[in-house]
Amino acid sequence: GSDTTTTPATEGTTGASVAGDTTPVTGGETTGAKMSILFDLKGRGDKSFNDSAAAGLDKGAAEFGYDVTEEVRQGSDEAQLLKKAADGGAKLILGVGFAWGEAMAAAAAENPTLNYAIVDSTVDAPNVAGLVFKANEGSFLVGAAAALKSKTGAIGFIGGVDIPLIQDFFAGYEAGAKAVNPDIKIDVKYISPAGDFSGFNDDAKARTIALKQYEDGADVIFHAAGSAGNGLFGAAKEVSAAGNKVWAIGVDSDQALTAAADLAPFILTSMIKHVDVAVYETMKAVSDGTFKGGVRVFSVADGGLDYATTGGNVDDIKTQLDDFKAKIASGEIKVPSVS
Amino acid sequence: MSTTYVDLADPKANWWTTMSRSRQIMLMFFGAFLVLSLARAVSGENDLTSEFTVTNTIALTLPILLAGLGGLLSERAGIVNIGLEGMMILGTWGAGFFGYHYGPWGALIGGALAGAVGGLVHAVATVTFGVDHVISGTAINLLAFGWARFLSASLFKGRGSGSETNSPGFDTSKGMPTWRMPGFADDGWLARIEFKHWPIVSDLAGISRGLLGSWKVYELVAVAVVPLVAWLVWKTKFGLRLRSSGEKPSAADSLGVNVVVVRYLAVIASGALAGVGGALLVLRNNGAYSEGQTNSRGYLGLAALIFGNWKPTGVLAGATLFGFLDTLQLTASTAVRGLYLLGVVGCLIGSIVFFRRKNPRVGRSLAAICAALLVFYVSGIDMNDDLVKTLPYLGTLLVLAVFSRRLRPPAASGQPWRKGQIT
Amino acid sequence: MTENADRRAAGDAGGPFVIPGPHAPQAAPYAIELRDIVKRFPGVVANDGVNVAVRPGTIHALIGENGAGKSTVMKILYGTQRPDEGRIEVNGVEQRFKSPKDAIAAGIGMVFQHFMLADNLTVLENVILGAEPGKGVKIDIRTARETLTELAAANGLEIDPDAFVSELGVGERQRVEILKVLFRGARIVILDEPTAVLVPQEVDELFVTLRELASTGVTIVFISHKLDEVLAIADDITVIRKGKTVATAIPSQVTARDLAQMMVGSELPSAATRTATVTDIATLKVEGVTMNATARGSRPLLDNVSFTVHQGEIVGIAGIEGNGQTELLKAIIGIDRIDGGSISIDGHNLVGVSTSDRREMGVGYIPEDRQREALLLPSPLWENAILGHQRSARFGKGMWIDQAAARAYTEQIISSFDVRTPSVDTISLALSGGNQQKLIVGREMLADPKVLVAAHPTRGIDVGAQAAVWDAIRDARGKGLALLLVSADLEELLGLSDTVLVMLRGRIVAKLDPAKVTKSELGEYMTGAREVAA
Amino acid sequence: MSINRKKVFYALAAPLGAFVLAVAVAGLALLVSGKNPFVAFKQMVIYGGTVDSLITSINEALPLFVSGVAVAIGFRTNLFNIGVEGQYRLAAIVAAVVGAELPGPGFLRIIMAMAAAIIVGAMYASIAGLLRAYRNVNEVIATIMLNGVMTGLVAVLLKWDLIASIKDQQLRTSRLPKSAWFPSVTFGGSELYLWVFVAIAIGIGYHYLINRSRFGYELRASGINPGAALAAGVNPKRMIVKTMALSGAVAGLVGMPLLLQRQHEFTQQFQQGLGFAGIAVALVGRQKAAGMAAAALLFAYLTRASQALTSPPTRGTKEIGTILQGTMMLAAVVAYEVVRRRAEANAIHEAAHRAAVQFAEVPA
Ligand SMILES: Nc1ncnc2c1ncn2[C@@H]1O[C@H](COP(=O)(O)OP(=O)(O)OP(=O)(O)O)[C@@H](O)[C@H]1O
Ligand SMILES: Nc1ncnc2c1ncn2[C@@H]1O[C@H](COP(=O)(O)OP(=O)(O)OP(=O)(O)O)[C@@H](O)[C@H]1O
Ligand SMILES: [Mg+2]
Ligand SMILES: [Mg+2]
Repeated sequence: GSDTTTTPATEGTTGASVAGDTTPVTGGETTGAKMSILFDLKGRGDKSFNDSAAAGLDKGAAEFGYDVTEEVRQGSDEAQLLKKAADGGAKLILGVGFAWGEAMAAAAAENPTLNYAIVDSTVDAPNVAGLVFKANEGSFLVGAAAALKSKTGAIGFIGGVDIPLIQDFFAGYEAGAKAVNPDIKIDVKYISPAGDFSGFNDDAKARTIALKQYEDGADVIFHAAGSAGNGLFGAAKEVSAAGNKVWAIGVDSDQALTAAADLAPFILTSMIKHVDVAVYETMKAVSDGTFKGGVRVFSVADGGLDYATTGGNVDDIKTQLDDFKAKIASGEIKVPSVS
Repeated sequence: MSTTYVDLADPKANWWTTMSRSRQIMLMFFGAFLVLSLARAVSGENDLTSEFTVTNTIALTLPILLAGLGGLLSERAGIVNIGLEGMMILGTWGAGFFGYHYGPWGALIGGALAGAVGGLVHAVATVTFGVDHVISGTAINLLAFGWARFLSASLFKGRGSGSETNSPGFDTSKGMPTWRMPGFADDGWLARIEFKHWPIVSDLAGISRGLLGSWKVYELVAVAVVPLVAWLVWKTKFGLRLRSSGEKPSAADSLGVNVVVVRYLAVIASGALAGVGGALLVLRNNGAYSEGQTNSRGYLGLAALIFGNWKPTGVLAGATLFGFLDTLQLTASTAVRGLYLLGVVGCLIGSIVFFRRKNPRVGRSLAAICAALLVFYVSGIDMNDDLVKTLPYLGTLLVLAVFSRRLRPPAASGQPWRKGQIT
Repeated sequence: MTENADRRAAGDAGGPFVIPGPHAPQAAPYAIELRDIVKRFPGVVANDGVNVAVRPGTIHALIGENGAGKSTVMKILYGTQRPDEGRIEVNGVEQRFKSPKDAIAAGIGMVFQHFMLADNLTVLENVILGAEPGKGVKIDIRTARETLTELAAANGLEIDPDAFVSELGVGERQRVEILKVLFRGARIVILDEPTAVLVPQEVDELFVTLRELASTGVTIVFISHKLDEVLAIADDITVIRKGKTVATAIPSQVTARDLAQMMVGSELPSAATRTATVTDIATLKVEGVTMNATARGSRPLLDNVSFTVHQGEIVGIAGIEGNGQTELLKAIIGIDRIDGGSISIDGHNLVGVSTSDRREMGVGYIPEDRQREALLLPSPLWENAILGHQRSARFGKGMWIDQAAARAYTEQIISSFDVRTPSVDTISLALSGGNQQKLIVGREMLADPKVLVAAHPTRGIDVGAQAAVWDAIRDARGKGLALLLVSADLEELLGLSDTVLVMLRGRIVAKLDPAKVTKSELGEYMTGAREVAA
Repeated sequence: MSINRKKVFYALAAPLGAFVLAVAVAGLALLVSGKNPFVAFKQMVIYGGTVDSLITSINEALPLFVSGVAVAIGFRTNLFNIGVEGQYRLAAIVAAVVGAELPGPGFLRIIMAMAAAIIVGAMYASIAGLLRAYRNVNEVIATIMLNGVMTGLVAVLLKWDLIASIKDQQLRTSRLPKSAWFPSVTFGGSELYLWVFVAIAIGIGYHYLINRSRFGYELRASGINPGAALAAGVNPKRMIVKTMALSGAVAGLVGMPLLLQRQHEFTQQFQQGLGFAGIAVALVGRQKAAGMAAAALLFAYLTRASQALTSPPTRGTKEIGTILQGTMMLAAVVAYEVVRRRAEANAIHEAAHRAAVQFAEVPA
């Protein structure tokens, strides 16, 4: 039935068209090559992973004039969407997220002339570029920041789902913190178990875990929990409001920029995974004709991972952090990883 | 297709069944408290009864509770509401939208309104068109998801931090005061008593601090719904008509009661309550709607409703049990060890009860579970964290299995009925 | 009125059974006047020109076969259904009721054929529903209770206002129904087969109440299949056949036999069976059977019950509902577990034998609540006809059901027991209650049971069809059937049984010879007024 | 003649009405969001009409259909198995391990994997059945809770290094050997899963078991009227356990087309939500085998066709697919009811007409 309030709907009509057009598109009179971007669950608007990819996409599309088709996977349709992309004549097909891996392996074999790329995974085929990030390295930096900023000697970590990808964030975070303070106490908790992805959405649970970790003495918490991380920010604000200044650390993109205005001040920094850079560079490579298959690792060394400075909260420890950054880039520090 | 719940067990009379209801409830609370206190004292897992646990239990309980109470209104009027999840999703969306424009109170009211729209659709389908209640509810769950994202793309994207899956956030504390009880909220004398960890006394201190310490006003509103629903359904004229519509609509109809109107109101109110449950999720966290936020809490509300035998206090008990176990699971994995002890005590009591009821088969199996748990506890093996996460589910199931009761849903709930029909 | 209706009325006026009725011109308007009511349902014309005129302050009986259209016309009068044609006048004023609300406002109250009570609400709640006393939104429960208690006392309808309806026996439920009507101050009361489920004492009590009501000026319309009751209570009688009013009568001028003839055009059958076929072969033996109390009750449901039913014997059980008859039947068929004693068939102890095995041993069962225990209402008749025999070799091979055999069996039931139905594929919900009952009786009788335990086999069946059922029972008895018969119809019980047992509070308190006991004596045993060792 | 035409009209009116209503609602939504609904629908029809789309719809309908059957079995005896979700996932991971790790030729592995799925599904569902029958725990709660427990169990299994390992950053079981992949045929470049024959067999089996067998008769009887079934010798407790086990056994097969034809392994990413989708399929298909097949195909088709809406100019309106599904579900049942009432009124009207005609023929 027509079950939604009409006020917002009508009110939104104008807003919608404006909003819709703000994305530097892509369709219409572009002259460039066709490409398909295949987002992870939820697509644009997750304020983290997908949005980061979207940023790179928008920049690249504007610059190189791609005619972009966007898809969002729903958990069962990966193979179909890949096929649709190929049938649509896309020259570059870019999957955001490891979940595209299996289907892409098959699709790439079927269409050896097309260029494929996948973020966060690798596919063993000559026409697929695996764009992987050493998330552990970026996490190392924010781990160090957390330890440097912590007054209590205790920090926390909230993972969305207990899977290797997220465990890798923790591995780096822990190493970074211990590099600063070997005696630091780290609380770690995953929201949902492997196979149950609700942990990336359930901000109520994230909030509860955060409150507990703050209660137990942690004063900085890093999350790798998608949009559930908002629960952490809410908790940080709540605890701080009660007179106990604490910090949260964002993930994937600079969350101080995307969070609501009343929450941004509690975000110490964010571990930035420059998916935008990876996407942009891949688009550039295809445009230049320099695209290659194989694994492309983004690391701290090449600027694929970084920490955010918005708000100036880490200005005082910038030198230490940049020192770590240099050591990681030079290989002097080897950041542990689960995979 | 309609679902009816049929009674099978027929427990024989005993001291418990012959006791008055209010005494049963008091005794149950007291018993639960004693057992918890004992388990805490022996295991040393102070989180079992800490102020922190209680406060967070409330936060995790309320959304489920409201969904459950919404379900109660609807099912008491004879309409099965499996669309609670969808109405809750609409509630989160409405809270996100109205909260952004009108602040926290707007969120609360907006959540109710959006949920009510879901209720209205359900009412039109089931009451006017006689659609199977489960079909309609399932369709609403689908529709709510689709519309929420569809509307977000139009109304949220491009505004502040809004997007297809998130609303732009708003400040949830603006104009929404927190009520604090002096001596409870702060680290006063009660807190000192709590931290002494004396048996019973400290537990009492911790629990009362958690219960009375501090409340957001919207939480108070939510809690007030329990007595309100109880009063409405059992003490008012409308309530009697509502219950009779769920028990025997033809009888109500034959006495001139407008069953159609009653059911419409009940189902719309049901959606509104579920919507408020969704609004609480928004208000409690970060002031933003976000897709997937409800995470099946509507279904859990339905479970709490059945657990609570279609009664407000029962729904409260069911939601609280789940909220409590969920809190422990999230915040105190080690306290789960304390729960083993709780299980030991529970099974022990259960087995004694069953032996006395001359049902030694169940009694023996409970005693065996009790022994096994005890061995497990003493051996100090730590529980796998993945299994700890299943605690709320397993715990609820266990409580139901041990204390299974004679559940009695409203007799006409889920049955098709049309005006003028005599059966 | 339409031309058709006029012609119909004219055509029927010349029927054979016109007996001078109360239609003499009178000054005061009729309390109710229904003229040429027509009501159609898909495939059925339920009312096809019903005319009823009821004088104020009288008891007016409405009689007719199953499916004649009595309930329908009364539902129209009460506003639950709307007539397709015709005119309703109440106290001389034409009325068009849109819903019962309008009828209630016009002072009409109705007690439906099947109880219209919410089991899980209290008596008080059921009574005040829709007319709750109290200012504002809250119910003034104190006032309500007082009003009800007074009303009950004034009309001899004592009842516990706070009891749940689910705990009440049928007699008490009937009282609640009447209280509901009186609570709304109805001056016109419709009672649709109120006595079908009552035992004689309860019927007498009800009649006292009705006469009192009528004496205070209340007008009563009363539907019943029991013609002697009708003659006993009614001031006037209207007879309906196939949706039309065919006659009116006054009791002093007609006999039950006359009435039956007007209704169905056949003789009033009798239940008498005097040729004994009893053998000395014990088929069903019940020894010392005990069943403990449930959660709420305090006395055992069955208390040391013993008796034997021989091959070719009919043992009747008399008793007011709720004295253990139901439990006894359920224990024999194996639905309820017994806590002591034994039940055996042909010497085989039934302990631990499942219901389905008992069925296969040849035990048939006609339960007392047909809709709850004997029918699959939304299923076609042929599926209903094999219920309870679904595992019998007669209806299939191996794991499959033989639909053809099931249909043939259904046809057989339909023709032997005169089940009025369009086809074997009609759903049983669409059958009138009496026809549903015939189907059930037929399916159990035609399966050639060795033992049949039956509760109220002819409840709600009209006089014509009753005869067929009784004949079938006699035939089966002649062929060696052992029948345990529970019936509230004492005439049937005394007429069919070889032995009558009386049950009271879970015990057998008397064993009587039906030839030597009268109905009123039996009634005294049933209420415990008279006691004799069994 | 006129009656026949009327019959045809009534038979077609409901589905047509539902379709029109759903399209109207979706069109309105599109309009509100500033998109041209006609363009959108055209995109959907063109994209949905390709051979590839049709074959994909069939493939995707398979798990939906099986899930619908599993739910329907419960409904037939008035049990609401909301736990198909948990049953199929648990069954799928065990089947994946059995199929990949046990020795034997390919076809035997396929059989063993499916058998394992059936057994696991049946056992897991039986827990709810037993609790319901013997502890009076409502099956709705029990299965909701068991779904929650399942997530933990699957996680434990996924992390157990004997049966799963990390590859490409994902926890996954070993891959089934190629010989144990269920065969498929290719049409116009698209693979049609031959598992469709298993699904057809399940549908036929369901139909005959429920409608023709003694067991099915008893199952339906206890669903329609437990009291009557009891009096007819059906043990309701045992029937509950049996029905839940049967429902779970079928539920176990839900994941098989995915495992045997698409993924060939169980990963942390294994498709979710099929159990809930099955509820919709069972209800819209009215628990009839053919009806559920049609419903499953429709749902799969709508999902597929709405993917067209990710391309310009109607980009970003893909949720129309979900809205269409939900609206169609409601509209279908509403339309059936409306048409039923119309037909009924019509029948009364005709009866009255016939009566009048008859009467006129009889001289007074
Ligand atoms: N709602 C309905 N839908 C279809 N047919 C109906 C409906 N109500 C009544 N009928 C039909 O109308 C006819 C008259 O039914 P009604 O209930 O008035 O009979 P009755 O005289 O009360 O019979 P009984 O003595 O069995 O109570 C029956 O053939 C019945 O099948
Ligand atoms: N859904 C239905 N479809 C068809 N006919 C129906 C339906 N519901 C009721 N009826 C008809 O309505 C009639 C009236 O119902 P009611 O309960 O008064 O039965 P009755 O005929 O009076 O039964 P009894 O024989 O017990 O006196 C029934 O006879 C039945 O034929
Ligand atoms: Mg009747
Ligand atoms: Mg009748």
